[in-house]
Amino acid sequence: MHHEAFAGSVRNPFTSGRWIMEPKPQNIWGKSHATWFTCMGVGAALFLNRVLFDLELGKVLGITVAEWLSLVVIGVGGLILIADLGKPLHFWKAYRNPLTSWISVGFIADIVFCVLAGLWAIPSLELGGVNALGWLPWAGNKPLGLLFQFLAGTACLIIIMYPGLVLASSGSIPLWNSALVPLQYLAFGFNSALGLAYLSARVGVGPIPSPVWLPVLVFLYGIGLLFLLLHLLESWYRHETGRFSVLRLIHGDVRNQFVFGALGLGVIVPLALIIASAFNSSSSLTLLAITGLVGVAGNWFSKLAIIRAGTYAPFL
Amino acid sequence: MTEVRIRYLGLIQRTVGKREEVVHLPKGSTLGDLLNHLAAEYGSGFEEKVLQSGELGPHATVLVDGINVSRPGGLETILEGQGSVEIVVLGPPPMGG
Amino acid sequence: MAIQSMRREEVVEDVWLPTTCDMCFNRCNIRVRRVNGVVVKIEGLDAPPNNGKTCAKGNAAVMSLYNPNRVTTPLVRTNPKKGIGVDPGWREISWEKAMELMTEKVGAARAKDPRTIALATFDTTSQQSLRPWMAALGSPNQTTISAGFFCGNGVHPIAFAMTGAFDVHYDIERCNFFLMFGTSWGFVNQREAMGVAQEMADARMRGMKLVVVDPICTNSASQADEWIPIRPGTDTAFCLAMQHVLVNELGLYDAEFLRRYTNAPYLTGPDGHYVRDPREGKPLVWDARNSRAAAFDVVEPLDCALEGTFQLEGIQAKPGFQLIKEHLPKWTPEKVADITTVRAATIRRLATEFGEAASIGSKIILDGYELPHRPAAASWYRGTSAHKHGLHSCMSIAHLNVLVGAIDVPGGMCHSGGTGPTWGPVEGPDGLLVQGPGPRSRKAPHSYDFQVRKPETLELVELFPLAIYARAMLWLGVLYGEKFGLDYKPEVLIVCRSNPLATSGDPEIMGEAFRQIPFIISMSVFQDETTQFADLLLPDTHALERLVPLVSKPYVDGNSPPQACQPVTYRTQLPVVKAQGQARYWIEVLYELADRLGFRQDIYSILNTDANLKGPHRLDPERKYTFEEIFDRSAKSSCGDEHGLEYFKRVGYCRGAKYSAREAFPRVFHKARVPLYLEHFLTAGEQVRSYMDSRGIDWDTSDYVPLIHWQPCPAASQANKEYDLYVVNQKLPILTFSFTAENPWLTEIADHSGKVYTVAMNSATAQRKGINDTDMIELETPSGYRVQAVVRLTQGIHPECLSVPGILGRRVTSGAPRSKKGVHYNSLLRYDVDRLDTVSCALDACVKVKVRKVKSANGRRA
Amino acid sequence: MKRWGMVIDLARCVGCYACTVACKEENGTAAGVWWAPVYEKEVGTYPTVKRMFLPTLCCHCKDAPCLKACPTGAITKREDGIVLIDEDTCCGTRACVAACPYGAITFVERAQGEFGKELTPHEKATMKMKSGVAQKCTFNVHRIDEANYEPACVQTCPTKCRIFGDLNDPESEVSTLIRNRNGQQPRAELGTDPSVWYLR
Repeated sequence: MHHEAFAGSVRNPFTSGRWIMEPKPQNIWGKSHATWFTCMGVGAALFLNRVLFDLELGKVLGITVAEWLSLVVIGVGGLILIADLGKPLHFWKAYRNPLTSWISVGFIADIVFCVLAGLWAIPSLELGGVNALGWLPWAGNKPLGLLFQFLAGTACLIIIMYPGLVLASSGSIPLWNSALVPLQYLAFGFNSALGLAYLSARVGVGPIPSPVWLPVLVFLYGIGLLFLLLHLLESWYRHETGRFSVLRLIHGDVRNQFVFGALGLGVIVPLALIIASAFNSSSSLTLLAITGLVGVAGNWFSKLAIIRAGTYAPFL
Repeated sequence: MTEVRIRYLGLIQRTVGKREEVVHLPKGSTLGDLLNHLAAEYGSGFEEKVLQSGELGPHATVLVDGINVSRPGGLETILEGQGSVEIVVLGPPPMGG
Repeated sequence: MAIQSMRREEVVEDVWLPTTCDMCFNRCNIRVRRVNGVVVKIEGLDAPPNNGKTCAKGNAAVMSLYNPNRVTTPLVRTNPKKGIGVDPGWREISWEKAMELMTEKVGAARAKDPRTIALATFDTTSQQSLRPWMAALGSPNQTTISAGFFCGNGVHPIAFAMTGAFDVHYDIERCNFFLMFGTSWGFVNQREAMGVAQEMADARMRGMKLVVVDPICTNSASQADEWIPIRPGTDTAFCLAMQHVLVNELGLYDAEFLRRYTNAPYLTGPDGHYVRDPREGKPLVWDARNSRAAAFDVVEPLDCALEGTFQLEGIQAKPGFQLIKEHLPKWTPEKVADITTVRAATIRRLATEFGEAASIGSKIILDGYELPHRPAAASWYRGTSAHKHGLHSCMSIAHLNVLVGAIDVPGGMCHSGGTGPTWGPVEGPDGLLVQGPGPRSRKAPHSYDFQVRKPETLELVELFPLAIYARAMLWLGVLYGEKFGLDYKPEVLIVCRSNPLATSGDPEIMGEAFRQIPFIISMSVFQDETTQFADLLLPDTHALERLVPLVSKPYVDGNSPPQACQPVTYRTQLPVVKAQGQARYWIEVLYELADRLGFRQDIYSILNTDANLKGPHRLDPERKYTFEEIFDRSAKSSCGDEHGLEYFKRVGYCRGAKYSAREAFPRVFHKARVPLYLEHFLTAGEQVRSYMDSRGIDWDTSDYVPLIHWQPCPAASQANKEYDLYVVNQKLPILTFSFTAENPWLTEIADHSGKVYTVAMNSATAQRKGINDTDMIELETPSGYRVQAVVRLTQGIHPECLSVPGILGRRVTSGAPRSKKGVHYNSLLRYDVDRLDTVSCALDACVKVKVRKVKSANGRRA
Repeated sequence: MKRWGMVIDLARCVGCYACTVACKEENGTAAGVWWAPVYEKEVGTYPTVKRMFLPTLCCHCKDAPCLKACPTGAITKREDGIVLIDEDTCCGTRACVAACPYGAITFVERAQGEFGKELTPHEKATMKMKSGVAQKCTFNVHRIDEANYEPACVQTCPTKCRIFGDLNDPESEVSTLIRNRNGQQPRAELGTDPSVWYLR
């Protein structure tokens, strides 16, 4: 839009740009949201895989790589979130509206996870081969430990989904306003997390996941693809502005992020690599490791594309 | 004889080349007589600014002994002795775009 | 109310002060909230003419007041070279030095010949105080060159001829069918902006049908029942066709009105002039009852023949109306359709609806008077006036009202209160209407018994007997004065609060004329194109910082007329905050100059008569008064002793008498007739022609004819077909006066609207030319002027037109954000005699351009 | 209990932007921040075309999505239906901006004056210079509470196309207009129940 914009200092999708009643592309959320959304998803999925399916991805200083990663990634995601706020120092107030605000719910879940997962990890810490804190009452699978795992795990479920739910709950933007968004986040969270297992095996940190996981991985990517396509169809048929967003996704200003990023890196390339790996036993692990990397990138693009393509419907 | 002290104000000053003067007219003369007398003396310039087709011109205002007589029939005003006449001529009204 | 941003204890002062707005010429009554010495809010005062309302501009005045880039010190020029964009090399000087320089220059010129001093301003609020100054100075050259090239040229002469007032008002309160040609009257624009906006909205909701004829789907067209896109400069043809349908096809006209109140029955001879009775020289009419010719004022009106051919002493005489009837078939809807691009059926339908809506013969009772009720009116303004043949165009519209008898009667076109409650037009020469008694200072130039004279004014108005001003000739007066018989050249030009270089046509030629003037004094709030030509630039006060020494005379003041049957208010401008920097109110500066030059006493004496100062309130020429004292006396003289300065400081305005129905709709209360057959055009033309011939000047007198005809504008007969698109200019509610381009609130909205700093083009036309929305295009005029702009495609414009709003694309400003954006329409216009309407002296704002795509929206060069 | 609301009569609006500027002047918003913009909409094709003008402001919804989306509880609704943002509590997630279907909320990342850094006296006196928070129309709650005075946008409208009043009073002008001219709420299908109604 040719326009002497104040967009740098002021953001309102309707009043920046031309004052004409037409679909208004949102201009409030972007890369940093895609990034912390992704972090939350991948981190939480890693932890769930760890506690549910013992996908530990190896150990460092006695603590599983899965735990390390999930804590770090979710922590970083949280920091990015805070850095992106208009008033970062006020971030702590975000717990106040959990009954209706998904951000509030997510914020609480983040805290719960970081505290409990953190506490639970500490007992397994080994420095110089010495496990000094093994005696702690919530170590490993002691009853209290199980409780911590359960609570942190539940928090993770929320953490994977809530960014999607934030989008899904805004009726103002038809593209976002869909249950398929959190579902995508679920699928992409887990396929990225699982992919990382192969990566850590390839770099020699973790064990090679058992073959049973391969069909699971295929399934996760498949379902991710399915959700994406259903989402397009749904917005196309449900709302005029949804259609406008879809057009932006498939051959508009968001095409590259969506077609090459979300669909390409997010689904097609990984599936191709997995199939390739099946026929190429010698370098299959490498191919799957690459899948892990590419998948995470695609995961990020899938979020960025949907956020970017979000468009407000004309209200009169 | 009637003695009239005339004061010229505004654009007319340049036409008559003076600010004021005294004119003597036969008794019972009217303002019209005076203005025609002056028109005869000062020529078309005076007539254009003050008189128009036997009426006061659009931008001329005349006061006789301080009373504005710029109305239809104003020229019939009789000039008393020792009277004073003020002739004010303004430019066209500066109105409108 | 709290100031949201302040704690209560921080507020040491919180007052509302009354004054009048100055963001356009309507001067609404406002109140200004001042907190701790700072203006925080402006609102309308609940009094006429704006009834509590303020427009976007009025609200935004505070951003002009506090513009940090204002001129705040006297500046003198050091660079002798003058031009737009040429740095004058300003040097700060003291006010005393500035006054001395001014006294020297003006004094010298005055001693030589006061007429060599010209003053230009469009500060309508100050004009009353200025006129006595000009007169005492001895110069007739007070002009509003800023405007006057395009705007009222085709409006005021007709208003005077039809109603005796300076302008017209339309009684939309009682109107059922309203036609608008090239105007946005009633849409927070133009005259009576606020009051009429309300009336218009009410009328539309009541069901008044509104039809807007305009090349652009303006704000008014957008809310109209019908928008009729028309090719620019063809309104005359359109209206003649409507007249033809009314007169020759439907016989739908007010015959009684024509007989009683127009010159339609006057007999005319083969030479086109009236046939007069040999003794008194009065025009004759044909007395049908006694089948004889007799003077118009002795025959019972209803016996006058409108049609027929009569033999009198050897000559064939016809009533004017007969000639019109015979003339109109040249303009049938079918013939006119090709000229206007409006379908014949549409023209025919509109004519029928108009004629029927007028409900000829119907009556209405108001204030106990039984008056004709003609609830149909046709209105016009700049759009039809700013053309080579503008006066014919406007007259053809006015005549629609005359034909159905909708003049000065309820529901029709009425006087705008030209001369006060004792108002009454009187019979002038040949029984035709002229302005009646009332404050003489506002008396219109005679419309009939004029004679062309050797010019004395710089704008050569003497050569335009039918116009009320000739501002567009000023540059000719300056450049080629003696060619036209002007016996002096300008020495000093004083420009106050106006920017002619941007607001008149063709800045290059204006600049050329300005360079001819030895000394230019400019008093301005902002730097602009014109101040760059000044030798002395003085900081003027913002309207919220000044006290205007005379109370406005609402009845007689052409620029703030009362609305029909509405009460009026006497107003002024009172200071709300103290002047920024060393700014001084320019009138105050001029009065001090008069003091130094020794003609202050004359000003006082003239004020006594011109401002009707009464009894004890008259000024003693030997004394010196402050503006407060002068205002107090002026207010008390006009509004009564209890309404002096103190009252105005408290209340801000004083209500005047309300128009009675008799005053608002005077038509049936007097006998003066309005011209339908334009015999006086013929006489005027003969005089103009003989004068121009005597000076060997080739002058177009083709419009000095008694029957209205359509002729194409020069642009329309453009030979080179490459130049295929007209560019039209449009007024916007948010931008009036060039300085509003310096107001960041208004320009931010302009920017967001996405269609102010751009050129509008019809989508179909764009498709034909391979141009897309927001492409960068270049317009080129036949004279070679080029300008680039972003194009916006729309369905709301005639396919042969581009539109450019306002006075934008400024080249010199004080540097407020966005103040230079946009396209400067007047730069597209060429400025020569062929483009002047030699009757009304309007400059033809009708130009064709060729368009070239420069860069497509996605940035690719074409 | 009152429920303040506004009726906007699109048939009367002529697109003059008086309301837009009056609002800015009253609330001293920063450059680029507009609480009551007027949008346009071109309807139809040449020559049967119209430009519609759509004055807007915060709809003060009964079931306000912004209030729901705000994680800090900075957005509250008064008993009289006026929805307000507490700028001291707001932490700037922009969740409210995302949630509002009416573009009524502006996130002020960096507030600045119309002439840049240097503020005019008017801006110094009136401008809320908070940066990093969300802002919106308040129905001029300060005018209503302290002077029982209609909002600036309503007060200034030359064609009286903005009408302010109590939606809970069936006899009020707003209620009557909504009834008689079957007023419509913007994006009514979302069930936010706005307090701003439009008449065509």
